[in-house]
Amino acid sequence: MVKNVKIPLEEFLEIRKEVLLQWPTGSHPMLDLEESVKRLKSVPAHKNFALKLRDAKAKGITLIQPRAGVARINEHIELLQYLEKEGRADFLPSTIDSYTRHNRYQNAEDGINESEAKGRSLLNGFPAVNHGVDGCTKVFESVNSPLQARHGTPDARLLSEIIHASMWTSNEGGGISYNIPYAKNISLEDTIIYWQYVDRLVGYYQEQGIELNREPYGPLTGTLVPPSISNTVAIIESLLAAEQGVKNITVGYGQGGNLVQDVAALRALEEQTNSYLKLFGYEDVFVTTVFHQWMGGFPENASEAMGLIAYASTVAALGKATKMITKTSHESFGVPTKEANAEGLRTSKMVVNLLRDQKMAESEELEREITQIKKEVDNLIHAVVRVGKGDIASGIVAAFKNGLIDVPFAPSELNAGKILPARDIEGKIRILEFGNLAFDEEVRAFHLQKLQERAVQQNREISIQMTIDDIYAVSDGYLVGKSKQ
Amino acid sequence: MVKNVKIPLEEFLEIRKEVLLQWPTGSHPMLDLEESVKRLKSVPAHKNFALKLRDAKAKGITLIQPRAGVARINEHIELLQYLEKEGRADFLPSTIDSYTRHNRYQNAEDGINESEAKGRSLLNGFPAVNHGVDGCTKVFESVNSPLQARHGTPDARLLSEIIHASMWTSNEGGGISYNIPYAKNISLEDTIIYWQYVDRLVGYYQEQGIELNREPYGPLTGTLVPPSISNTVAIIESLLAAEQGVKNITVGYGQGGNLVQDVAALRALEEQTNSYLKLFGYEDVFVTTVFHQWMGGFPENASEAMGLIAYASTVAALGKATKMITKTSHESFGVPTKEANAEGLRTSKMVVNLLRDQKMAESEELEREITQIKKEVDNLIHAVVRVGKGDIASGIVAAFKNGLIDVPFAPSELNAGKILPARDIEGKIRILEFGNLAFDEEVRAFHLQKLQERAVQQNREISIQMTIDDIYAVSDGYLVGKSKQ
Amino acid sequence: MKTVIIGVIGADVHAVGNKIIDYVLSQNGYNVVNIGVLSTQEDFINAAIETSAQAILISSLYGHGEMDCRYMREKCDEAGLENIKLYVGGNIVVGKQDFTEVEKRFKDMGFDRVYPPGVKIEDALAHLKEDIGI
Amino acid sequence: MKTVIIGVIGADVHAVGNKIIDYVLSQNGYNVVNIGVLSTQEDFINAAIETSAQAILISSLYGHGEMDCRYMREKCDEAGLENIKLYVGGNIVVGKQDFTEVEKRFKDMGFDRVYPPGVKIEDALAHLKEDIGI
Ligand code: B12
Ligand code: B12
Repeated sequence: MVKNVKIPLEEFLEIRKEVLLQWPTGSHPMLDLEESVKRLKSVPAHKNFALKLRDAKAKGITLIQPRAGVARINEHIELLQYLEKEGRADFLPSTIDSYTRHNRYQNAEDGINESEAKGRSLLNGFPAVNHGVDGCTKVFESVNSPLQARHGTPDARLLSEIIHASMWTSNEGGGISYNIPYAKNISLEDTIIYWQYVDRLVGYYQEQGIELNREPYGPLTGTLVPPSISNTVAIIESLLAAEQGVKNITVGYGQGGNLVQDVAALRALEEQTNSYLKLFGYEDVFVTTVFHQWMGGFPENASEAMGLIAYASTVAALGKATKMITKTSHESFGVPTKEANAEGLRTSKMVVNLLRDQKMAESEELEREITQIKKEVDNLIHAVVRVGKGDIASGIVAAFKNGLIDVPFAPSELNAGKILPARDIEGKIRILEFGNLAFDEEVRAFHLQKLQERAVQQNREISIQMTIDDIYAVSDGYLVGKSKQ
Repeated sequence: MVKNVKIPLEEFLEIRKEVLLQWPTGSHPMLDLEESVKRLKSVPAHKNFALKLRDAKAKGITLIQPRAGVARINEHIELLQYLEKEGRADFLPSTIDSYTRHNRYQNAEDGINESEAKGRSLLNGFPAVNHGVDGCTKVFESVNSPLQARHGTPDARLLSEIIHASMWTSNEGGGISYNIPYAKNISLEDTIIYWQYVDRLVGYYQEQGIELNREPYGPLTGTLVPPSISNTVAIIESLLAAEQGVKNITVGYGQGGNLVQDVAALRALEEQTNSYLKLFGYEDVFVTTVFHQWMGGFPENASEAMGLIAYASTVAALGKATKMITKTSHESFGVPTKEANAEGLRTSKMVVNLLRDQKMAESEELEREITQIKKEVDNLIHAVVRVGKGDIASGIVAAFKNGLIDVPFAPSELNAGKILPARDIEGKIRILEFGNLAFDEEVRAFHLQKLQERAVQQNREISIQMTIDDIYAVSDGYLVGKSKQ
Repeated sequence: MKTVIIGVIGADVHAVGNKIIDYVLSQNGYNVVNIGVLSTQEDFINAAIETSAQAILISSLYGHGEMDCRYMREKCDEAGLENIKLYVGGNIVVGKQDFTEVEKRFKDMGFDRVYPPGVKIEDALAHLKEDIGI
Repeated sequence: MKTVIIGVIGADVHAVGNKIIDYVLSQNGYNVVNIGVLSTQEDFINAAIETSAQAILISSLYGHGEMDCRYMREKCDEAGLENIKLYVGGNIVVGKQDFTEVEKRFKDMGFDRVYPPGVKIEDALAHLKEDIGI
């Protein structure tokens, strides 16, 4: 059974040998740990993700990062350089393709070859494992900003080895957040163990004096996820990472839509991540937040998409997120061109810059939402600790099995899939079907009351139709779904 | 001397005869008042500006309106239809060209002819007087939304006669707001008298049971105008309009940049317009607010411009403005194409729709700003009443002469031009040089204290360089100007 | 009652649309067999054989649709499903491409109906009725 | 000290840039004669004659610049200002037009320097120094 315990070094090194055998690029000499420590130590501060985040946090500003990745190295470099220069991105990503995410390296190889043949990317991301340390290092050396792998990979051990050895100083993901929304039936025990390995690798580098950043993936399915559910997952993954020695963590949250609820979620997330880290005895972890621009279905119209992107940027800035992940006007169609990507960045940058000296005013409404989210998170984490008999790793596995924690619209069969979210009349995300979710009576009553208010105002029933209307609403240009007569 | 007194009907009709002689189109038979009353009564509710505003106000939503006007009729109609259909504009404008604004109808005629010859508009707006009732009626009949003239005309009497007779149900402007920012040395007495005429015309129609909307022009010079100064002008113009019998008034405010200050300004504007109307005995005036997207220098980059536009829309929606005037990504270059104009509208619409069910939470900071603005407005209006010995019309003339009211960066020589505004560290507009502005000691001390905070944080002196940096700041992508070393 | 197979092909995990398609088609009187995300061509074909389905509605969102759908028609033929209707929709190629061309590519592969991004399942109900009835 | 005439031509009331130009050129050692907004060609020319100015910097923001600036060079010649430098800047035409073409139009009219939107007065200091010194 999985436990939240630091992997002993020897054990780690044993597993490591196997991991490196998963694909030929794993046997590259630069994957020797002493070699990569040396290389990572040579990374200048402005290209180190962890340090640039510390700096931004000190200044109280919001930095921006796009999503981007294509099959071929040179095209990928060109893309990143363009986003850095024309888009003024502060952080660069390499979004990994879906075959690599499922460890189907042979499919990825075919995709690269076919892309070479057709002269356009047939993969939806950058196949970092296939390109190996040489390719990834070349990417690192071609840009001036810190690099991060962004993916959705249940078993990202080889991928993580390769990117860090290539001086990429951040890695997104986690054993829960890269399983439940990204897989159908991969065991949660397994993915937690895989990600303990990934975190242990970062912990190893930390022991050598190299600070790397880790970012649990916040938005989960990106679709009407109640803040307390995604915050709980982020906090648990932070605790798991901290146990393995990670010291620089960015917790994430995907825009829900209501300004106050979103700022409250960011504030609650940062405060509770810090306080739970302390509670569990991890003292010196540096925590920042990342806000994801709207993760659900986008409007087709480019101008509407830009409106949504700019509104999201307003929320991130007022909520004082340290980083924001941007979207583009192509979102509803497909992987964006570099021009569309840079446009999204520029719009986002304009807004966060305009708002850099402002934050959301303290108000009763904000205070109430923060308290509400914290109370719900406490409910959920309490349940995890209880069913794990004090161990959060085994606890989270059991909590998912019993539906005590439940993520809406997740593809995973390990997820109960019993809860149904819907918006209240102000657009705040609430829950109408709780399944077995570990919310106490008071919390449930609050949610139902809020939905009841909407039902009355909209003159309709509380039902799954609310949920469906709300899923379509934003791409149709509204936040709160309207009932069709 | 000008007085705030309703023009007796006979006197009005006398002046009217002269007004109609100013240009040949003034002798059109449809300018017979009985004729136009009949025509205006036939306007359906959805094409009446005043009624559509009442409806929006009841629903608590923000409707949108572009700026648009070209020289030739058919091109103008095509433009408006496009903005209605592709841009989803709720209200339509006809922005009037600068020659017409200065009553240079012969120049305008030349501009029309030259535009016909070259096949592109050489005028910066629609020359409504030259096109006359026939042309303007054709415009009205070609669209499905209420129409308004938007201009900047010190003497708009003939223009107003023509547009209302053509069933345009709203008119922007005022004797102060269309003088000080739009002229160099036209007497304020004169322009107030001209606009009393324009309001009296609306009052006349009101007496016949036809509700027309009037909109004092809020943003003035659009450049670092402290909210209390523009709000004061809007309130004074509302009082002047109400005296002439206007019953449906939309007071305007141009985005300043700081979210809380802007929402506070909108709130204070609506509340004080209503309360001063009551105080001066005008009981049944229906008041709404209009928010102008950023009126100062725009960024050149189109994506950045869109970010600014969307941010402005967020402010309008959270401030519950009933109407918003939109800008475009071409703003810094020139009069926009219809496509760019529609894009600005769609982005704006997306944001106000997303936020339709949200408003800014009550907070101490908001409350404080509202109180501050109201206190300053009370100072200024008190001064006007005092120097006018109870009459606000002669009072405002004297107040401008003495610099008791002073608009920054205005071209008019009637304006003292002694005050210098600058932003505080959160981007709120404050004043560093007061000239003779009628602020009491407490208010002045507050402004200086706020600027002192900025000076300390930015490690610089309070000086005109702050003002200049702030003027450039937004087009450079910031709100609070940074000092160059 | 007509039976339709729905699911998301390849290494694709986009589950939201799939859940809505399930709900909407069921509400509209179809017997919906949902094989979910991460489904192979074989999964679709086996389900269609087992349930004697009239149509297979493939979703592909993540961009690899072009690769994942190749030879689907041939495999159906091979399995004796010569008459089954094949629909595909979602975001079936990488990036924003000219849709007339994309449609042609998929029709050449033997698909009966090909949908661009932004088409909701509600919009396809009429076609389904036309092709297989209710 | 060199003298320059600044002002905004035609029925144009955009005053903000004009005030900044005044401030910046003065700070940079020029004797600035500011005739303000709503100025005619004659206003510029009279001011230049009166003050023996080396350059006239015309601002036009509102879009009618093309019409307002016609024959300015000829009128200067007529007034004996053959050697005066003529600059124009702001938003000198209606709409977003290709600037190379716009520049040509104004150069053909006899302007020495023509500036596109977005050029700040600070950016033109070097030209002024080159053309007339400080
Ligand atoms: C939410 C989302 C996610 C969530 C999914 C959560 C989950 N497990 O469901 C998360 C964040 C996990 C995710 C991950 C990824 N995503 Co994603 N995602 C989206 C997003 C924003 C919305 C999808 C959605 O739920 N829409 C709402 C539902 C109701 O609509 P729908 O899915 O389109 O389905 C409707 C219609 O399309 C139609 N329909 C669908 N199928 C069919 C079939 C037939 C026959 C018919 C008639 C109709 C039909 O009916 C449905 C109901 O009305 C889209 C972009 C967008 N559309 O705005 C990107 C998008 C689909 N994702 C994309 C990508 C690339 C990815 C990733 C590879 C990379 C990444 N960004 O992290 C991974 C892929 C993981 C994997 N292996 O599949 C790309 C695909 C690119 C392309 N095709 O060129 C998109 C288009 C975004 C983009 N522009 O880059 N994603
Ligand atoms: C503020 C503003 C107004 C204010 C002006 C207040 C006032 N009295 O000053 C108000 C609201 C009253 C206004 C009115 C109008 N405006 Co106006 N306005 C603007 C805006 C937003 C900013 C101008 C500004 O102050 N910029 C900041 C200053 C510091 O920069 P600047 O003026 O560009 O000057 C700098 C440089 O250009 C350069 N420069 C200027 N001249 C010269 C000359 C030389 C030789 C050199 C080297 C450099 C140089 O140096 C200056 C300092 O660095 C611009 C659009 C923009 N730029 O974003 C539109 C804009 C100039 N306005 C426009 C128009 C059409 C109008 C109106 C006709 C219609 C309307 N919208 O109501 C009226 C015209 C009234 C009239 N008769 O002139 C158009 C012009 C269109 C075109 N050329 O195609 C613009 C471009 C907006 C648009 N895209 O439609 N406006």
